[in-house]
Amino acid sequence: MISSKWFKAAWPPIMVVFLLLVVWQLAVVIFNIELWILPDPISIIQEGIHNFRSLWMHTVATIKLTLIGFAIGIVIGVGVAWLLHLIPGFKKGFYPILVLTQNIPMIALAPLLMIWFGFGVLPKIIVISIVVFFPIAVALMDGFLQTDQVMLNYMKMIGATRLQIFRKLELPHALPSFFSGLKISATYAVSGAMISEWLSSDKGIGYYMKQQKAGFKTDRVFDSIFIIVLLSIILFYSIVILESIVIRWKSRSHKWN
Amino acid sequence: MISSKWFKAAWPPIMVVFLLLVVWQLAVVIFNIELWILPDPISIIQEGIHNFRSLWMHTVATIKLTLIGFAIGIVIGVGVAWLLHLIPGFKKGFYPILVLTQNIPMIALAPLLMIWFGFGVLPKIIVISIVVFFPIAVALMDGFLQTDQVMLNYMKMIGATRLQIFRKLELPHALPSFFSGLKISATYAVSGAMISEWLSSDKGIGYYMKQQKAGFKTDRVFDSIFIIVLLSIILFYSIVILESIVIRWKSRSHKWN
Amino acid sequence: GKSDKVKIVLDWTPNTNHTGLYAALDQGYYKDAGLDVEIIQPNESGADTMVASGKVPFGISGQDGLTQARTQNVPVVSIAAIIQHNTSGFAAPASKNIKTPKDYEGKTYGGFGSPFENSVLQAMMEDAKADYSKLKSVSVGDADYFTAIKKDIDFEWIFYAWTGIEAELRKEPLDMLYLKDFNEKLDYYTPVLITNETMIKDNPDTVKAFVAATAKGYKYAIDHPAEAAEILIKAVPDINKDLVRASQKWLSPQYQADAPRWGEQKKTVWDNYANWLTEHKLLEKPLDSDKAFTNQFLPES
Amino acid sequence: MELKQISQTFMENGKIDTVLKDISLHVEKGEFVSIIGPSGCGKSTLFHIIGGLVAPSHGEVWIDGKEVTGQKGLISYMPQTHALFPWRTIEENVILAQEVAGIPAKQSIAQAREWLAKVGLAGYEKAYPHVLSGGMQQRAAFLRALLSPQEFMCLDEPFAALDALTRMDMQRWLLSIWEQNKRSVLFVTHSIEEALFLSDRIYLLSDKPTTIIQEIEVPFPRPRREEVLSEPMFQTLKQKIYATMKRVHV
Amino acid sequence: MELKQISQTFMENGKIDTVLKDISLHVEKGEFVSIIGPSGCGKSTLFHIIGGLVAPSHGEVWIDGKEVTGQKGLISYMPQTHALFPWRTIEENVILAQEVAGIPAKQSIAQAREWLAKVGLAGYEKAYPHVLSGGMQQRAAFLRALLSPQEFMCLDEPFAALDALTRMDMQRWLLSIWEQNKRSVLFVTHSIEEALFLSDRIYLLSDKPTTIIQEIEVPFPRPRREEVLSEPMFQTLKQKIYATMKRVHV
Ligand SMILES: Nc1ncnc2c1ncn2[C@@H]1O[C@H](COP(=O)(O)OP(=O)(O)OP(=O)(O)O)[C@@H](O)[C@H]1O
Ligand SMILES: Nc1ncnc2c1ncn2[C@@H]1O[C@H](COP(=O)(O)OP(=O)(O)OP(=O)(O)O)[C@@H](O)[C@H]1O
Ligand SMILES: [Mg+2]
Ligand SMILES: [Mg+2]
Repeated sequence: MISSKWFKAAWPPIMVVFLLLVVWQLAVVIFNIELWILPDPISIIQEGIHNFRSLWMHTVATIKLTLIGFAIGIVIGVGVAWLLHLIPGFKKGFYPILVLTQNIPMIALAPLLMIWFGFGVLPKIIVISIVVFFPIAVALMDGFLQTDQVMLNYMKMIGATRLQIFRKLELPHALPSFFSGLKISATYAVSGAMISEWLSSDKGIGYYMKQQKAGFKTDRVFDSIFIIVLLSIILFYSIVILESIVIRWKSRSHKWN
Repeated sequence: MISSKWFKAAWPPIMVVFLLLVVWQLAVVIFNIELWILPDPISIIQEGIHNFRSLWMHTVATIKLTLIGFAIGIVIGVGVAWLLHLIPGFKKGFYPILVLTQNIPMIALAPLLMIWFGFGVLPKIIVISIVVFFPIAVALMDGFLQTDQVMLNYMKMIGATRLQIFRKLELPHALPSFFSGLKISATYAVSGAMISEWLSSDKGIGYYMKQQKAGFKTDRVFDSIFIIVLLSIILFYSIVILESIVIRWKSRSHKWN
Repeated sequence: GKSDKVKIVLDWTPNTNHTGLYAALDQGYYKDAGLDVEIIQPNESGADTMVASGKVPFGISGQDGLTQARTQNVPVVSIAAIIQHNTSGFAAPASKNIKTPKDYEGKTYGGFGSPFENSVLQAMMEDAKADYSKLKSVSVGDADYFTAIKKDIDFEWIFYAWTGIEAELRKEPLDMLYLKDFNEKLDYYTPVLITNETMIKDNPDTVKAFVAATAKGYKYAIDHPAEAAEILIKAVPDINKDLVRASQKWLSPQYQADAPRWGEQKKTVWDNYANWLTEHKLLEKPLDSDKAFTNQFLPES
Repeated sequence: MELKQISQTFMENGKIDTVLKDISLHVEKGEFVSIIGPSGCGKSTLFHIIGGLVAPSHGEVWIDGKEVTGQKGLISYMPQTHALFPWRTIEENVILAQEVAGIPAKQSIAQAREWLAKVGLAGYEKAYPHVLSGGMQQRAAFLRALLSPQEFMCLDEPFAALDALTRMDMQRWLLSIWEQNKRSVLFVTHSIEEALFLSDRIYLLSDKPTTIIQEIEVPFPRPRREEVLSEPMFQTLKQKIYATMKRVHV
Repeated sequence: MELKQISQTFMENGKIDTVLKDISLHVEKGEFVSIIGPSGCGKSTLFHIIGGLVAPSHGEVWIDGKEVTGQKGLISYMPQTHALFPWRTIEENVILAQEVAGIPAKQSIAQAREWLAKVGLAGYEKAYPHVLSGGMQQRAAFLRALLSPQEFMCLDEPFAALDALTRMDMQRWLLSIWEQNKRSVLFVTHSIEEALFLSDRIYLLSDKPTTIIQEIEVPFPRPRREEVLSEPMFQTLKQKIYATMKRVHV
């Protein structure tokens, strides 16, 4: 039962991706595109299998980094949204700072981070967290503001404290927005890990890709891209599944008859 | 009247930013940080004024690029959300493709874009649009799904077409989500322009920054960062103002008494 | 015994320019000198800032970058030239028949966004009585030579030891116009080994030991190209192995070339390049070349 | 309009919940028919089925001699909860159904303003729904249904949130409009008096599983005036209906 | 509970809209007081003021001999629209007010289940609000207010969406509970009968700008049973109130 349900949900995207790969393969063969410009999926996958051990090692490193950074980013995002929503005046004052954090180019931030935090894992996690927390914070704050007025009035009148209103009303009400932000963040988390691996690293997919790019190994560059995309999609769909588990009360049927 | 209202809304962030600059200035002076590591705000601003003409020229180029890319990204984001929401099955099949677009690293995409689209303005606009469209599409699709069930039932029963339901109910209902996505996108639009300026460019703040970085002109690098942050914040607050104009019906008072 | 922990930050992903470092590490030269060396990958912004700030004592850079850095008071000092002559130049596919600066007229140059490249090209073309205004120059960012020449681009600035050798391996012959052949003032040192002024002042012994061991590493790479290549491959297993082997073979004789010892730097080379930059209004302040480099840590050959 | 043997079941916590069981009823052209039934018996669900929103587990909906089960847009509808759009002003809300039917806003807005005054909402044309009281919102939703172009009107407890006098006004007024235009009306109410005052026929529904327990012809002549309320016959009927309902009430 | 000269004005489209004008009323300990007034006269607004949600433009709220204007959490409240939380099951919704007051869920859930059965919602404890009918939602919201720990209850048209019989059940049942516990109740209704049946006193409100037009002592003894409904005095009072309201109705 369950597996057939999952299968039904999973096959359309798999089909689309598969079709895309077929088209790509054919295009490369038909237009006779050279390997180092745009390798064909089969070569990419072959090279990936051939090079599996090394790829795996780097992938594991990236996964670890991503998950840690993602988790911390979520905590920060929720915390920031919470503080800015709860404490009067904070939002007005600190919103521009949030925007600012998203706009300091890595090229300028990287050396500073290294000077301040060294070469360990800390600056990398900081980078991922910066990337991750923002969409969550923005979506969540907007979600809080959309809280139903009638329910809010009710909670106030029965004497709910600011915190109770937050926990029992605003937070569940903002859950769809939260997941919206989470989905956007999840998509960026892996890219964030890539960027953070530019800050001096000797492992991780970002490092591997850079190295292969420097060595003109286009097929291996694409191996890295495949892995990056795969990781992102897995992370993304984990969020989607989590969402469907957490938000059970929604009555909206997605069907149109 | 109006100006005093604006003033009231504007001063908290301005104060915070100003305080930040003061702390930074003091830190640089007290810890005696050298100019090429972290220049102090006063030096940065002085250098900016001194170099105003050149900065201005690059800024205008970046603004143009950003606005065009942002506009196109919005159109694509809304269009994608619309298609995926409206056409049954599309969402399931194409969502992973959306995620994918956000995860192909620039380092790999850039050469391909150049091979396909040359060195003109087109690949740059494509890059910005890719960055911009995603948060809008995700937020909007989630917004569509949150449409009030009672209103939706009503619209169906009186015979509203799929398109009328979309235009008259789902779209206005999703407006807060849309603006949420738009705010996130606006923040990334300028960074997107920076990235795109790495792909073949001979003007723009991104180009300027790279040049100054190569010349170890850290103060000028920070001039560019100031401008990037300023542009992003202006763009972001334009969206915020637009939101407050468009969404007038919200009864939620932001005050907590 | 007790050994000093020292880090060295590279200028790019590991390649044959760095073979001597890996050889010294592999052959235990650093250990013998009482040094526990860690090689660090660079980030986007390169090694200069990190070395200057004291976060890392040693790094790899180039005379071109260092000249700019010195004139902005960034306290980095070159302590050895890794390759004696500038092996970079302008390359075009042989099929395009671009052999002299005169041939650049009407062509498209794919730049990587350096502040000088257009000035160099202008100087070259004006010297050859060619019309610089007929050259189209676009920045190609991250795209490499092989990608760029597939679309609109006619020639690029490359390092022969890496990109040029890859072209040989791919059997895509190219015409190379070396900078050093065009103007001896442009025969600057790239790459160089750098440290910061504080190190020189406070830990001259460490610097001396490090440079000596590194010199031994490069000596090994000069004498045993094939083995050195394998050392690099072993240290960086994901590297393009064929390219490393071929490149090492080409580059090993170039490290020391005509110099009396590996690493030797000449004041004239530093002054020439700075002067050339000044002539072309590319340098804001004059360079005090005595402070920019030193041979004092090189071992007596 | 005719319902043929409509049945409806829902799954609730794994249990099957039979709500409607073999309901057949009809509304003739120009007829005013009321439905009275206990809370939760399935009156709103019946409307959802007529409106094509819910496919009945069993049975058919016929309008104008055609089977239209599952077809939408054939009725003008007032839902039990007002369903006013918060981003539309009251007048924009009132013309919504006309807008959907493709009637130009210019003429419908003018009409809407006129009618808003009649239901006591003058001055609130440009207000947003959230500033209106519960009863005012209900009146706006009622007007929206009234101004819909469809012949057949389904009203789900339109006056529940109104005080006795305003309610009387609305009833009187609905009656006069209906007597002029003779649209077919299906009307859910909890007030037996209201049903008797307004309708030609009344269906009494039982508790779940819901069946029709009685169909009552209302004998008072048209046009009807408030006076019928004090006729002895009115009281008798009212008592009778009340008694019937009480008999099946658990 | 006492309201002292409460006035309330709103800005609507730039015009000042006086809703409440100099309203003074009181509810003694253990007293059951009803408010009847035309739609839109400001009854819900009055509750918002008592609950501390809205600061009155003028006047004071006193509870237990203390001024509590603007203070929240002192009343148990049932809003006019049910305000059930869609992500909570019915039983979780019913215990919400207790949860807010810090009462452990375990004991309140058991109590809630018991009471849900009494209002005819057995089997819906774990359902989400959207599957309930309008009347069932209203009963759940009523229960939530009933189980709130606060002494003073404010009920805003709690039975408007119920049919006559279910309504009677609820009234009878509310009465028996109240007669046992003697909580103070302020009750908004549109049904004069309901007000007479349940209350000790009734305040009649005028149309906007709203003032108190009459205060009526209900003379029927406690405990009251359904029989009062058929007493002649009941009918007389009902007629009188209706007439008074009609006099001021425009
Ligand atoms: N989507 C649904 N899923 C499950 N059960 C439902 C659903 N919709 C309605 N029901 C059930 O159907 C029954 C009838 O509901 P309906 O809203 O039609 O009642 P009603 O007659 O309109 O009552 P009221 O007078 O209280 O409005 C209720 O028991 C309700 O729980
Ligand atoms: N936030 C607000 N802004 C402006 N006017 C308001 C606001 N809230 C209520 N009003 C006005 O106050 C008046 C009284 O509203 P209220 O909801 O208290 O009426 P009510 O007596 O409860 O009516 P009903 O019986 O219809 O529920 C209405 O005219 C309404 O338009
Ligand atoms: Mg109903
Ligand atoms: Mg009210």
